[in-house]
Amino acid sequence: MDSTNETITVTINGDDREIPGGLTVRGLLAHLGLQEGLVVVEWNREIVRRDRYDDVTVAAGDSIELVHFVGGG
Amino acid sequence: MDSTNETITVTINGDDREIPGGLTVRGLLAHLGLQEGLVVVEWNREIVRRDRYDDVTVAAGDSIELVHFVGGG
Amino acid sequence: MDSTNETITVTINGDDREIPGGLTVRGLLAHLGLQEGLVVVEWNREIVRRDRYDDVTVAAGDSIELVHFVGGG
Amino acid sequence: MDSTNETITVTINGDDREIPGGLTVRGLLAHLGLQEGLVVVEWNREIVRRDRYDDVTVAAGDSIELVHFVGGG
Amino acid sequence: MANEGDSMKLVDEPLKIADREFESRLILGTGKYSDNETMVKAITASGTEIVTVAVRRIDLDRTKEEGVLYHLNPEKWFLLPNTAGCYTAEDAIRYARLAREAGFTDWIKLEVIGDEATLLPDVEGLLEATRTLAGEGFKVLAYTNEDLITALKLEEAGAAAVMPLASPIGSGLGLLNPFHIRLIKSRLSVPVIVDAGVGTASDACVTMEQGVDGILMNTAIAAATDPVRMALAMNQATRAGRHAYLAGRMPIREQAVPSSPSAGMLD
Amino acid sequence: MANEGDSMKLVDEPLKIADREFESRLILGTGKYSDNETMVKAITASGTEIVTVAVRRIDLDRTKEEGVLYHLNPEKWFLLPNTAGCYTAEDAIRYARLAREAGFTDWIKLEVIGDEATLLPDVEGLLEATRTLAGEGFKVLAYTNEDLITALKLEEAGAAAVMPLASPIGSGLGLLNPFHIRLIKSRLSVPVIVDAGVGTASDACVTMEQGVDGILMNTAIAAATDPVRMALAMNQATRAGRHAYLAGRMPIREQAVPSSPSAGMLD
Amino acid sequence: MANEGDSMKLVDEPLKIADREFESRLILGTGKYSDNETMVKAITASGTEIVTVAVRRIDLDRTKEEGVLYHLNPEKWFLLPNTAGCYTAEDAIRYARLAREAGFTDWIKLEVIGDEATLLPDVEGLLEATRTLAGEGFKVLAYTNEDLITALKLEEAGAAAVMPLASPIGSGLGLLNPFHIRLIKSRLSVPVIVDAGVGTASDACVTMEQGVDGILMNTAIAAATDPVRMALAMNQATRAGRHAYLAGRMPIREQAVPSSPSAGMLD
Amino acid sequence: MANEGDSMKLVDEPLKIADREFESRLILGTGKYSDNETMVKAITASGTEIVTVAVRRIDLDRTKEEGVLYHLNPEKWFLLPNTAGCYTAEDAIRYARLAREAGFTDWIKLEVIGDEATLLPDVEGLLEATRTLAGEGFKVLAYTNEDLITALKLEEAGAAAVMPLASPIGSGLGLLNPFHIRLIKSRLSVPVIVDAGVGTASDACVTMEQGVDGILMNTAIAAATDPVRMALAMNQATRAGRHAYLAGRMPIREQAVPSSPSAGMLD
Repeated sequence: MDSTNETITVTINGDDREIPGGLTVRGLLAHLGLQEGLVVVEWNREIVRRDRYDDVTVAAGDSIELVHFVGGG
Repeated sequence: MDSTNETITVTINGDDREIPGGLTVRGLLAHLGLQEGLVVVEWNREIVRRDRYDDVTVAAGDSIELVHFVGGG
Repeated sequence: MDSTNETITVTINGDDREIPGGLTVRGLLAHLGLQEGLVVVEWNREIVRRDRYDDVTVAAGDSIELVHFVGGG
Repeated sequence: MDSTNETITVTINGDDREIPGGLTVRGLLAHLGLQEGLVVVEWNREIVRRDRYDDVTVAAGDSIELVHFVGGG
Repeated sequence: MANEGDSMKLVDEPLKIADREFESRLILGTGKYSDNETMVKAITASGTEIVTVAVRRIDLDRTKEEGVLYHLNPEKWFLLPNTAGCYTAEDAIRYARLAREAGFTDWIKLEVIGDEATLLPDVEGLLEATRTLAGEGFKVLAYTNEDLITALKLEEAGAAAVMPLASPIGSGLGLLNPFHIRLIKSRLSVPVIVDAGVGTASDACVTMEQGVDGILMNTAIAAATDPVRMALAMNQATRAGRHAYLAGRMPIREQAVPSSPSAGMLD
Repeated sequence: MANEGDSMKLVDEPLKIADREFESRLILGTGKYSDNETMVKAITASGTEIVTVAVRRIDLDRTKEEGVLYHLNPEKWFLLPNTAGCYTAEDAIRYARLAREAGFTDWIKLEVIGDEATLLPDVEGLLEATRTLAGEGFKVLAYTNEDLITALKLEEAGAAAVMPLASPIGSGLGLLNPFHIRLIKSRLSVPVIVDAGVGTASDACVTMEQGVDGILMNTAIAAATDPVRMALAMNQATRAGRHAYLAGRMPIREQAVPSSPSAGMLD
Repeated sequence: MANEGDSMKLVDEPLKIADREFESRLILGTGKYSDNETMVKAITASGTEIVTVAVRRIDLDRTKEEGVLYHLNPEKWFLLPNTAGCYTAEDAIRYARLAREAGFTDWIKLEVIGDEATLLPDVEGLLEATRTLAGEGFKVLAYTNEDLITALKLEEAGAAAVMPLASPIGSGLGLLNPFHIRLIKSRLSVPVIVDAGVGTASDACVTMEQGVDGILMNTAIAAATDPVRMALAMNQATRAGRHAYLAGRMPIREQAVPSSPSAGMLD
Repeated sequence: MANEGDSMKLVDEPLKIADREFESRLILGTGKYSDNETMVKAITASGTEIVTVAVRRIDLDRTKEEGVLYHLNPEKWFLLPNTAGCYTAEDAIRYARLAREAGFTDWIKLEVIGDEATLLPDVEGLLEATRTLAGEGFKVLAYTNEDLITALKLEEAGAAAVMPLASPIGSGLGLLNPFHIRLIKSRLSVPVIVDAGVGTASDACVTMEQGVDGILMNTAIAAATDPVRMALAMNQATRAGRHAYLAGRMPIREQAVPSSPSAGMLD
């Protein structure tokens, strides 16, 4: 019933990564050291609004895209 | 059983025309003095092959298009 | 010895004009009401420097060109 | 009175050449194996007409240009 | 003429479209001529083997002479019907089927027009009609714009030839966009035939120099002061541009190079 | 070919220069060919009647085969000597007199070059040499730049033809300044023959469409990958441009005009 | 400078797109700069108020400095996200939604690419994505080709601006087809902003002289030897072309007209 | 404006002619304006430091206001007299001497016209007058055609600047021959200032991109619908073209290159 000590494997930006279990999206960003204001989160192909960062918990096998703005024409 | 004496009204190339009743497509072309080889017949939006000119009889209210090739680029 | 009362005929800018006899170039410009600084004087095909306006006296039959700058490209 | 046995030096097309003395222009062309019809002769800067090939004798120190047509645009 | 005699030896592969081969790379429209005699003379002078025709209603009240078949011998020229005047895929398909029924050919010069003022193609409708007609066995020659992507899709949709415009129909503006035409030619396998916009002989010549397979024109000849002479000019210009393309032009240099030898000058 | 047959009927007045007339409006230089056989084949394919030659020293140490007369039959082509390589009026006059002495002609294609890098003419020297040579009875064909004023002075100086350049000799840049060429043609009575700079067939075609009387070229053919085919292309392009000029091109419109009738569409 | 002081008085209506107004008619891309400092200097010199950005994955293994927001102040420049790199409507829609989620804007510069070699748009996909995104309230600025018909459909599909290309992205070929750009501008109500292909200042100037509402460029500045100076050149050229368009150019005459009076000459 | 502020930092060496230096590279004629107020406003908006004036007879019967000095302050703009309307070296020399006598300058914009219809220069007369006037200490700015050889001779004759035309005076045809203008610039040491023919801002911009030192224009501004706005456009376009030349344009590629990164796309 308490899996938060274990690590799980998720796909982030195309690569498999080990992260602690039970992280919310907000927790994940903190874990990755990313500044919330500058990132957009897609979780299993669904965009996660900032106001839902605490509602969504990342589970093993989830696919997550973390994107931002880069120079482009 | 013999209505060929009466005339009927059909739409040919957009204009209403009186033609003898009971005409086949071949009969119609002859009636109009058109040379079969140079005309294509559309009968109620359906193309009539030359080998069916005798099978199709024109009825009142039918819509007929008689087209040919003209100069164009 | 005193011919200044008489008028003489000179050609100015292509037209024959009656002017008082005995005028110097400076006198001519004054007579014509022209501002010295804005005019260049050609007297019988010879340019008259400003410092010679008093030295040159206009005689009958002289040909004089009075030119200035106008808009041009 | 007979110098034809000796050779003389003339400039032909910019190069000094030894040729037999006493040659006429016609003789020179023959000596050089050139076909008269295809060459134009300039002798000491003066053009030699074909009808004068026998009249002009080449002397030591003469400068001769022998030209023809080549491909050109 | 001596020179044309020579040209006979300078072989070029024929223009292959679908199952047919043609010696001439020039295709002529038959519209807008002052009279039929001038039309036939111009077509003859042009050396073309293919002429386009339109499908229209017979005018039952006028002389029957109006049909183009009274003037053009289908034995002598291959008649290519078009769908000019059609603004939807549905209309163009209807006209194409009627044209095939005339019994001359299952080829169709497909036009799906998007705008009356410019007669530019509606590429969505064009692609739809091409798919349908190619599926019905038509040989589709598709009139399109200079867009490579559409050209690639037309080929994929089964077009027998792709016909990008040089400039708008009847404008005479010439080849506005040689780069895009070259681009299309470099990427397609089916023949690329530039259609519409050519105004004078040098337009035809420079168009063929891009390496395309052929040109279709109508107004440039029909609206010239002397259509027959202009037809001959277009005949020669099309061949000239093709030969120049095959011959491989000299390199361009921003400096001069003498044509006569520098050696052998006098002192 | 049927079409060339037709061209026979489309007569054009001959090109008249001084006392001679020519059917072809294309003049070829004979320099820079890889070999003489290719040169002769290309000249033949071009349909030209006039070829230019240069005056140079005989190389006494080499085979005598180098002379162009060993390869070109003066009965078949009119040989037009040039003064290429001359940088002063005096030099050009000297070469012209030598050329005349060869006995073929008193015509001279007069070049007085002003700069080695560009081979552009020195118009002061050119005018001087033209006056002198015309005075000696030469028929002077003067190679000049696009300047109308110089062209008018050349005519006044007695030039038999004025030959403005399209672009620098051997550059292949084509007709850089059609406006000035048209201007020169519109003001001169003697023939205007565009000389130098043409790079490919469409350059020749568009040049003739300006209404000039002829074109002279060399490198565009000699330096093409296939000179013989390019010569044919130039032959056709020159005729095409001439016919297009005579035929009167259609007006240019910045809008479309249909080639097929708008009447007679189906419901 | 005196002259710019004057320009202040020469008012032009602002560039209006959707609900926003801009003084500058130049939009800059932020890609391909050697370094971020040069990018910011160039953007500043250009006088632009809008810069485009791309949506990409964060590189979790590299410094976080890569994000463009570390260098560009969104208070100072309006950030316009694009869907560069998307080859289907579905992809473009996905990127557009992610871009909006960043919280800066619901504007999107929509690109649906049809071919990797030319980066030309797929107009079918573009129209589909425009309909969907406009329906979701996006302000769509659609990158398209020179086709009027597609431009008209984009407007009808709800595009806030239509962005035809001058020539392929990054090519620097300049305005290949001024006629078609003028045509599009003459028929649309929404702003027309020419996107891609401009290579140097005169390209920007002549583009604005066609009457379009603005220009977007990236490579012409980023790939110049001195990007900051080229950015200033583009700033001035865009204003110059706009002012020239508004001022109404002199008529073109194929003859000379003196600038100085003919009267008052001496004898 | 921020951007112009930046331009202040982007220094360019001044335009040096003879013993003077100028910040602006644009020279304006003062002819053909509807009224003097518009003229002064346009000159001001153009940012020019040099204006040309013509030498003409005073009209003794009309108001004395006609002189341009009543409207242009010689303290504010450098007055450059011209010899417009002169058809011989002798006339031009006479006008130049009269102009110098006005006491403002010993500079002269030298025109020796060869033809009334085209106002093209007579280069023989031009060279003669240049030699004479340079010998008398005049600073000669010589209006000439696009001929490199004449330009080289003018420099040798002592011209302080050489002014080839873009196209005929007052024609508005723009830069007909960029290649020859580039050629002249590449070979001369004295400043090359393109004179005459510019019609709109992009003409000025593309002319400066050839690397020339400056431009002189008159009709393009005076005959615009809004001369003051066009003057500003020319001011900006001239600066833009100069900066673009100095900045070094991107290479032209006949292929596309993305402006946004290809890495970091989503799955």
